[in-house]
Amino acid sequence: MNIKHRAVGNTLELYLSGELDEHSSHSAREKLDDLIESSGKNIVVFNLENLNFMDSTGIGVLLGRYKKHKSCNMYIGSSNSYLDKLLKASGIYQIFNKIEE
Amino acid sequence: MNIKHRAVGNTLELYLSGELDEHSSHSAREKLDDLIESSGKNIVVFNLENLNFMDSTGIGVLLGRYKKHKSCNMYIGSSNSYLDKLLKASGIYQIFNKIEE
Amino acid sequence: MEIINRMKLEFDAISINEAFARSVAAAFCVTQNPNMEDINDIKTAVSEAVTNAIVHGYEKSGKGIIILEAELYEDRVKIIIEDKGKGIENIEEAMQPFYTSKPEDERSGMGFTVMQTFMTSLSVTSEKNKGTKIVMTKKFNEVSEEN
Amino acid sequence: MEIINRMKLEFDAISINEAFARSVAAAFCVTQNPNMEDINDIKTAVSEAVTNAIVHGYEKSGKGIIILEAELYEDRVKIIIEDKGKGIENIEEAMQPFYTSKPEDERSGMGFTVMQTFMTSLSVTSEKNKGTKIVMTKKFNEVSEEN
Ligand SMILES: Nc1ncnc2c1ncn2[C@@H]1O[C@H](COP(=O)(O)OP(=O)(O)O)[C@@H](O)[C@H]1O
Ligand SMILES: Nc1ncnc2c1ncn2[C@@H]1O[C@H](COP(=O)(O)OP(=O)(O)O)[C@@H](O)[C@H]1O
Repeated sequence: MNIKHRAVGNTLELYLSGELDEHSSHSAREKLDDLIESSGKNIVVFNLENLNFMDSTGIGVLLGRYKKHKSCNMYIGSSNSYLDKLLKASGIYQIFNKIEE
Repeated sequence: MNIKHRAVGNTLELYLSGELDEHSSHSAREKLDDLIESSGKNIVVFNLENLNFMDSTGIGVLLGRYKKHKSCNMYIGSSNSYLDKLLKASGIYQIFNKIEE
Repeated sequence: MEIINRMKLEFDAISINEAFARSVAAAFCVTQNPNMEDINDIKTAVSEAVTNAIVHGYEKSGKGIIILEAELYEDRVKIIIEDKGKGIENIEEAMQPFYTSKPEDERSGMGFTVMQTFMTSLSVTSEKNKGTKIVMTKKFNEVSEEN
Repeated sequence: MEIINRMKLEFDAISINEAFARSVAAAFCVTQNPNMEDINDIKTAVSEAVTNAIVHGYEKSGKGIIILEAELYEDRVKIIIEDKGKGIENIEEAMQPFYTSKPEDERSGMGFTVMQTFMTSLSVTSEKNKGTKIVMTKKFNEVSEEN
């Protein structure tokens, strides 16, 4: 799991790549929390387009960031056809907004 | 295993791609014999650059073509760094000529 | 229908094997030319079941063996994932969407729901302190109802 | 040194499993970041041993089980490939370069030579009508003597 980030205005953009499963979830949580806290932004956009693999543990990681950083609005910026299926099935769009193109 | 071919003068050029192991060796033998026989050429060049995998069964297939088509001169046209190791270890260059670039 | 191929894999219940197990499952099916969506579905479901064995069955002790068995048919694959861990007391409750016994670990409780959504069939058997067995099948190249 | 990971895979002695077995061996080692040459060497050696079990051990009957075991260490992998087939009567002779008991099948007789050349160590034990066991190790990222 790799995370790149970019701050624009009051938005923190996060770009996840690689595989997000239980094995990688521990370091992913830490890195994401660090980035969100140190940025001080209140809009966080998760770009998942280059994530090759994610399962329900990854959903837990995303929902966990939402619960931990209550002052932030969370968005799914980009996804891919494989993740779409998981994101829909997991009900995450009830909590995260989707940025439509 | 996939085989493309091209006839130039009295040379038959064979381009092998995919994986050549025991599983694919049976159809590879048949296709190669058909191409060599129907071409009527007496120089046969095996281009192995796009062969992703080969083991000693593949060496047996190459040596088998040599023994079967005695009137042909056989060459290794191209290879790749993985196959080079196998081709050298197998002693095939004692029988097939290598086309140096 | 006739079985084309069979395999049985045993491996340690450690988290690096989540990726290993899903690669093996994908490599096993490849001769039947499943489409990329099928492969992804199978990898995801295997990852869920193996993760559950590691996290819940063996409670992240790093000890214990997971067994992944598969049978390949012309048109589908059957996958069995088994652990000898602590077992599930109430399977019906466990299979509810969002139910998790480990909310403190930020688990989503969606593992069984994902297995059910991504695979053609799913069955769960479990006995307390004996272990858990997941049997899933996936039909290849099925036209989905949505599209 | 300490074992990082272990696996044991059983599969049918049919030729589609030559590719499956080498994929599994490669996927198992991937966490140690071996270079591409190491991965290719391991795949080739596994392919040789599995092919021998199918072609010689079970004489292409399509019946019989092959067992692939692996142990992963920080700096190397140990791979064991076993069949319960017809066994090798004269191991010394069998390991000679170009020796094959099946020249009519166009076998090159270079399987053991390739295993020896591509792996760091190789040992062969066999008993007539009991089966054959190949134990190989590969050190990762070794500087080869040639370069
Ligand atoms: N292999 C297993 N061994 C023991 N308990 C399990 C196992 N798999 C699932 N469970 C139980 O079922 C619950 C629901 O599982 P799941 O839907 O995958 O959600 P999650 O893994 O996010 O908790 C788990 O929280 C756990 O209590
Ligand atoms: N698993 C096995 N079971 C029985 N005999 C074997 C096995 N592996 C190798 N042999 C014997 O050893 C010989 C040499 O093997 P090898 O060097 O791989 O060459 P090849 O497979 O091309 O014959 C084989 O021809 C066969 O007689």
